[in-house]
Amino acid sequence: MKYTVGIDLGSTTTKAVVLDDESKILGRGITNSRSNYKVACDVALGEALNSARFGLIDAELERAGVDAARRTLWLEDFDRHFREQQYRLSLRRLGETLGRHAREEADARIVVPLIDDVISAMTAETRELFSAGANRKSDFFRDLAGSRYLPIAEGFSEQRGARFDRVAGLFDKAILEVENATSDDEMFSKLARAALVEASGATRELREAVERAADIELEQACCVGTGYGRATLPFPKEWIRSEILCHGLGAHAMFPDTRTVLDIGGQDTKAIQVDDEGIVTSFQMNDRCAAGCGRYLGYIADEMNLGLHELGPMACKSKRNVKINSTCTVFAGAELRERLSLGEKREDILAGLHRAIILRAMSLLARSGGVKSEFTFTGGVARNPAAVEALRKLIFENYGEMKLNISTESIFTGALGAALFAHREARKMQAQKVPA
Amino acid sequence: MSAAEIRALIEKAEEVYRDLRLESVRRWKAEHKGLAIGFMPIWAPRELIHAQGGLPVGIMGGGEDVEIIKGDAFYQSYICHIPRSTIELALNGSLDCLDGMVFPAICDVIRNLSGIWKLRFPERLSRYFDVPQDFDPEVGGAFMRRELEELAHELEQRGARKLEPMALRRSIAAYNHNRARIQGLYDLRRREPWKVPTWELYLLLRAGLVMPVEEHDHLLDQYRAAVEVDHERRPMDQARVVLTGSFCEQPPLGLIKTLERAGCYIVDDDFVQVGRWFDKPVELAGDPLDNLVHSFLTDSLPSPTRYEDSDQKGQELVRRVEASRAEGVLFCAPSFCDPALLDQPMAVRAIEERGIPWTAFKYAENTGQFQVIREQAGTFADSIKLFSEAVTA
Amino acid sequence: MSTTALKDRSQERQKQMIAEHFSRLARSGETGEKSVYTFVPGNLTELVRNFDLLPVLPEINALQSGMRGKSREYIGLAEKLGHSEDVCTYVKCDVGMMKSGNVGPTGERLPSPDLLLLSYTGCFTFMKWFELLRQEYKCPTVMLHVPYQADGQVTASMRKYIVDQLVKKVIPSLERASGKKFDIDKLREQMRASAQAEDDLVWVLKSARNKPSPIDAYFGGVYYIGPIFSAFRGTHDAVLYYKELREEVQERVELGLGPVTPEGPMEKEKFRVVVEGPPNWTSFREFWKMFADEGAVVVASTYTKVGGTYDYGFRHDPDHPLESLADYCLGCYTNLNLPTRVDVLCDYMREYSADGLLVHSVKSCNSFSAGQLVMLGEVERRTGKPVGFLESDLVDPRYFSAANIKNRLESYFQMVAQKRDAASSHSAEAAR
Amino acid sequence: MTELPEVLNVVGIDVGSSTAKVVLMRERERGPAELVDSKLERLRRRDPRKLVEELFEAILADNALRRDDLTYVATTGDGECAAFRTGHFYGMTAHARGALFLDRESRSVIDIGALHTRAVQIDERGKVLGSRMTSQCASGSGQFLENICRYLGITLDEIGPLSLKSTKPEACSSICAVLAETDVINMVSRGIAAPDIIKGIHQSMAGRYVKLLTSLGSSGVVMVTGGLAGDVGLVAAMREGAKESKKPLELRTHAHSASAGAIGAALWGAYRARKLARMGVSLQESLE
Ligand SMILES: Nc1ncnc2c1ncn2[C@@H]1O[C@H](COP(=O)(O)OP(=O)(O)O)[C@@H](O)[C@H]1O
Ligand SMILES: Nc1ncnc2c1ncn2[C@@H]1O[C@H](COP(=O)(O)OP(=O)(O)O)[C@@H](O)[C@H]1O
Ligand code: SF4
Ligand code: SF4
Ligand code: SF4
Repeated sequence: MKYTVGIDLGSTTTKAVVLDDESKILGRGITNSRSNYKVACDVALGEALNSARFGLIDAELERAGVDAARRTLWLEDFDRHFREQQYRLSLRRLGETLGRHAREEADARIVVPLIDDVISAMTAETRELFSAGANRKSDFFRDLAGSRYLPIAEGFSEQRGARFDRVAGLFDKAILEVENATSDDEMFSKLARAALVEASGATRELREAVERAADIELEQACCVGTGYGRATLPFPKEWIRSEILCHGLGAHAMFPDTRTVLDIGGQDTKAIQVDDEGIVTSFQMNDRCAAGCGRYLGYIADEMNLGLHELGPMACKSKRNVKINSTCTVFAGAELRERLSLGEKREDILAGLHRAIILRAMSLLARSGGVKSEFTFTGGVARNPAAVEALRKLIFENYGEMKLNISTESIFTGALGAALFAHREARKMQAQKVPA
Repeated sequence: MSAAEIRALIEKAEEVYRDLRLESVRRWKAEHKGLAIGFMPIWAPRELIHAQGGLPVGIMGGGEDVEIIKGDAFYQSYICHIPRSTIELALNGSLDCLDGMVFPAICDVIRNLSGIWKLRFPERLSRYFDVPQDFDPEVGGAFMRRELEELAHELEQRGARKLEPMALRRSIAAYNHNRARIQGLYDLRRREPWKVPTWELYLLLRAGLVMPVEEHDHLLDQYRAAVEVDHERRPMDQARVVLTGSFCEQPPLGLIKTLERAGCYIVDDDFVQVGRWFDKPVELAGDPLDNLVHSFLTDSLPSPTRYEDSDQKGQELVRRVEASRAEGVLFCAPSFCDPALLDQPMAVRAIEERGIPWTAFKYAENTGQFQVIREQAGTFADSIKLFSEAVTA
Repeated sequence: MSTTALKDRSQERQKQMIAEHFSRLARSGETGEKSVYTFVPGNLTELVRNFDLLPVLPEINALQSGMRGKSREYIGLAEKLGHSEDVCTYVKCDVGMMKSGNVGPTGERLPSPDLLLLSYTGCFTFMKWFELLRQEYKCPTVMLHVPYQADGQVTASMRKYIVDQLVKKVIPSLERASGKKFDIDKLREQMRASAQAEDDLVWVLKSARNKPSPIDAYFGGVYYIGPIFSAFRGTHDAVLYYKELREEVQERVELGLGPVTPEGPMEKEKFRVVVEGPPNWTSFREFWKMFADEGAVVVASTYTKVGGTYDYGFRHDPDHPLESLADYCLGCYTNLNLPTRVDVLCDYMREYSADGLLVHSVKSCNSFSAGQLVMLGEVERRTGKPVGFLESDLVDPRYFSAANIKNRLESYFQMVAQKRDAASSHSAEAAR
Repeated sequence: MTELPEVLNVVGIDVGSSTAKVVLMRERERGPAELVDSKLERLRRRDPRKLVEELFEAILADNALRRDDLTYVATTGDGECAAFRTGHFYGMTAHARGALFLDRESRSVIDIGALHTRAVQIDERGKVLGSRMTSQCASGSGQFLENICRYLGITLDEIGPLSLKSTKPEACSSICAVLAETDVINMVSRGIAAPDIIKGIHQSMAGRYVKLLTSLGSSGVVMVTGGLAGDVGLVAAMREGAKESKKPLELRTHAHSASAGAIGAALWGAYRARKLARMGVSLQESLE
């Protein structure tokens, strides 16, 4: 079957959305952006196609007469196991790569076995990490593995007199190679089968649906790129659209009545006004200073040794308003420490930081022409409940109560817009082909 | 006893300082029928407004307390902070009680702010008050007189009393008194800095921007009396410094406290200059408008915003250092403040020629972190202290 | 063929005028000619030349340093000498150039000033700039304070203030510097020449009303304003230059040609925009190319009015020479208040049938930048046309982020196109 | 009059934003002081209070000393977290003294730490004559370099040597640390080699530092202190930068550069103690 895809190559994450030929969303994929844009796009697309196949499995199950409740249940379970298999595979690769680098170390005698043990320890944790209802710090292997590798390796290093700095450095080196591995159809089948073996409750219907879905041939009709890295995207120029247009159109597709869109990504914040057809009428972006964007939260999370997922929920616990003025991404850590040493509570500081970010966004919104209903919040930071809460409050206070759209899929808004442009392009190409 | 008294006075001043919604002005307006006219930093003809039955209200931005929600929509990140917080205050209704705003000729930012006011608040009086950079009484002086008359006329059209020479003379006398009191406290601080901590003095000055002048006189008198008899305030081993550069956007209170805690006695500064703008009393005999103009042309404090006709840039700072027996200079200017920052190299040159040590840092009115500044000021004070001791030991 | 030959003529002439001027300056040590440093806005070129003094414009030197890739070094040097990162980079660029031997744009050494004529028009920083130079050169300085048009009009009081200063301060200073007497008849002659060149300049700028526009009124415009905004107003050379320029543009209009860009003649005019704010000089061509690549022509710009708003009718007046100098100073673009600046932009949008407004905001210049965001919103509200906002700096390459600006420009033009397509498909539907 | 012995044991503690440094010094009334022991440990998000306490106890234990054997415990940096201190000195005061200890000829110090960089001009007694700090933006400090290298998969120790290998440094223009990160990502995708990237960053940092020094009016011997003094690539770039600026700056480093702040604090502590003793004031009284 033919599909079109939009890829949003962001500064932090690369997102892909796959549409079928009726412009319905088939699948979404996300990965962290990396030095090699091509690889980032391929990985994201691979993920999106994997997820598209989940959609296809769902369709197959439906055809087989499985009701919605059971479908959800089965697919969720299957998804978990699928991810676990992915994680295990990556962990194996990580072990190999680390081993290779470790053998070049001066104290390889100590480091090589140490690393083996670290990986074993991490492998042993895998089951629990992916158990039902487990709270994972991130979707990305880099973060997940990193958050375990470092503490485990630190412990072992201390015991065995290895230099932790070196052992930590090995990880930074190895992870680059590991996360660049792309997935393909064959890999999907392999992982899916492995997951089916593990998923205790896998039924015959599910097994068959998986097999059938895995066999469907997917063919790309058109691909449009957008995002920070779009100028260097591995696509031809005519298939590139500005992030602004894509976010506008994507938000419009998700929420047709939206008029104002705010996107907070890793390095930039955009305030966009769209009309009733998703056409952008005005926009503003933050200036060169990246203060107060998503990356800021990233630094904070690093600093507090938390996952990005956990930041918002913790801030939501705050009862007290701590005022923070500096949103400089780099000084964030120092400010945090200073506040902590002054005896302020973590959650209160965090709440202050979130508010500070949103205040900056409020300025951009005001610059772009204010906020009109419906208001849509997109980009990675929209996944953060504390940011959403602060935004809701400030919007309501300053522009009145209105409908606020936030979707768990909002990080894909730009990619969705791009995919819709791709869909239009594909239509045009087809139309041109027909008479010939 | 007096410690508590001082605390109460300072708390009162701080309350005025933190009163961003200008409640006291609202109350004043309810009682009197005059116009409340805001003015931006450095200098404005308060005597004139006062003489026409109005209340001049100094607006020094929003400081650390106001949250910028829309203000950044008006200003790029490379422009200082004061105009954005000022516009924020205007947009959130805090300045509703003002019948007009006077924007003195300070710099291009304030100048353009006057235009924003015109675009945004067309119904309110918005007056850019151009002061001469030519100090010839017949050229610049004549121009300034015309500007003052124009302002008086505009106030009158907005319902203020007509400007009468007698009334103006009385107002000039009132402000002469007030300036003398402030100057008195500055002199006292210069002699015995432990008696008048700068952060207290600063709050008193800020209060004077909003209070009617007579009320402010009273506050200053009470404070003066209280510190004179407070023997608990003892001298400490601190470095005496002149602080300069903060004539427009004001530093957060925390910054001033940080400097003092880091071991500096600030013995001269350029905070809230309007209260000390003329270093001699304005002449009372003769035409009061001409007298005001004359004082402006010849007796004003030097400021980076004024053209220096002679080639004496920086000498004034040297004079201030010597007069206050300071051991060093702190250049403490708002980020992106062209007047302050462009003046600095010239001032530095002058003091370096005299071997006066200095250090420099920048702030914004809402700076919340003083760690760096504390380090810097602390080191500065350390180096003065450690070695002045070394000499005596 | 003929057009390129013609194009060369005015450009060649300008080049030659500049070269001659700078070599005269360079030789002034031997010839004994005296020089006066002054600023573009509110420059009193006729008056300076009335005393046979040679004008030097540090702003032009600074921008030339930017174009020649020298500014990074100069600014760096000034910052090393204690100048803040935050302040106007023209000043720092000039200070750096002076400290590096005062070698001007043509590679020849500039003489030290015999007089600093501080025309304080439209910018506060000018005052600091010459205070700094005065400290270096220890030469006489004369201040001409031009009041701000805060209420959007020139009053008799302002005019009188300026004329008083001219008579009491400026002219005597020039007399002292040159050792010559002021010659009012000569001034009238000069002003006649000024007015003639001004007529032709205005004609050229207004030619952008044509579709396609034969000129780019921003990137090309900065060349056209060169002679009249700097050392040549009121000279015979300037008259000839503008006459030739006018003829060349006339020919392009007749042939229906668009402007010439760094990449050659523009093929198709896709977007017509008005630009507010000065250009970036360190990446001038790159910046221009970003517009040209999108098929965007700037049909009107405010920057080309910093040295006089001639298109609004002002001309130097031989019958009232000093008063007209006063009015000239008062009328420079950055001396206009924000409401007037908004009016000007709205006029331009209409007069030049522009698709939108782009504001290029530079970090250096508070005089231009403070308030531009409000202007932007106001123009959008009044004209309903799409507006865009770009940020960089005049001559500090550290603040020109090509990727960032390109991103914004692309997004902007895609937005304009999308809006236009939507509008045309609506009207097509309506027709059906 | 409280008599003090000829030899004093003093401890200096420097708590930075990334690293805690503790030194033990032996100071002599007549004769040069001596660095007895030094400990340096990255905070790595540990509680600085606890870490400092541990390091302090460790240094005492390793040298068979008790707390009572110490005349002065001086802190600097965020040293307020050491509750057991005798007194505190501000960062640049301490680095100035430390630099002088490491090299008697030092007339300027540039302390490059994780977040801030400060340049100090000193006289032969260690008196601070003038000082400068980098502005707001943190793009020129250790933390930033660390982030970049983490991204490139390079460990701290490798940074310097790698940078020295560069043949064609790639200029890094971004002023902001965050945007510089993206610049670097772009460089990698353009196939620029790691040494050239690092050297480019080193050059841009070095440019800022040299500017800081020259704007201070420094000349002569400059001691590089702080953690980044250990980065040979950066120091090399600074030397090149100094040469280019045609200023007579001679940059030096020392194996104990990173501990300069702690060393200086300890020595000032001893100085205070002796002076107070001479004036007949006991340390205890002076603290009141
Ligand atoms: N699950 C999550 N919870 C909270 N915040 C998140 C989450 N995922 C991403 N973010 C935030 O979103 C940012 C990235 O947003 P994104 O839109 O992907 O940026 P870009 O388009 O620049 O790559 C991160 O820096 C992070 O702050
Ligand atoms: N060999 C090295 N090469 C590069 N950077 C180093 C090296 N050693 C330490 N650093 C850096 O020095 C910094 C710590 O310096 P330090 O002066 O202790 O800072 P602080 O006092 O702020 O904690 C860290 O950011 C670390 O990355
Ligand atoms: S380092 Fe901080 S202040 Fe500097 S540009 Fe980046 S985010 Fe802004
Ligand atoms: S702080 Fe400086 S730049 Fe800002 S408005 Fe005041 S004088 Fe102007
Ligand atoms: S601030 Fe603007 S007008 Fe003034 S000197 Fe600088 S660039 Fe020129």
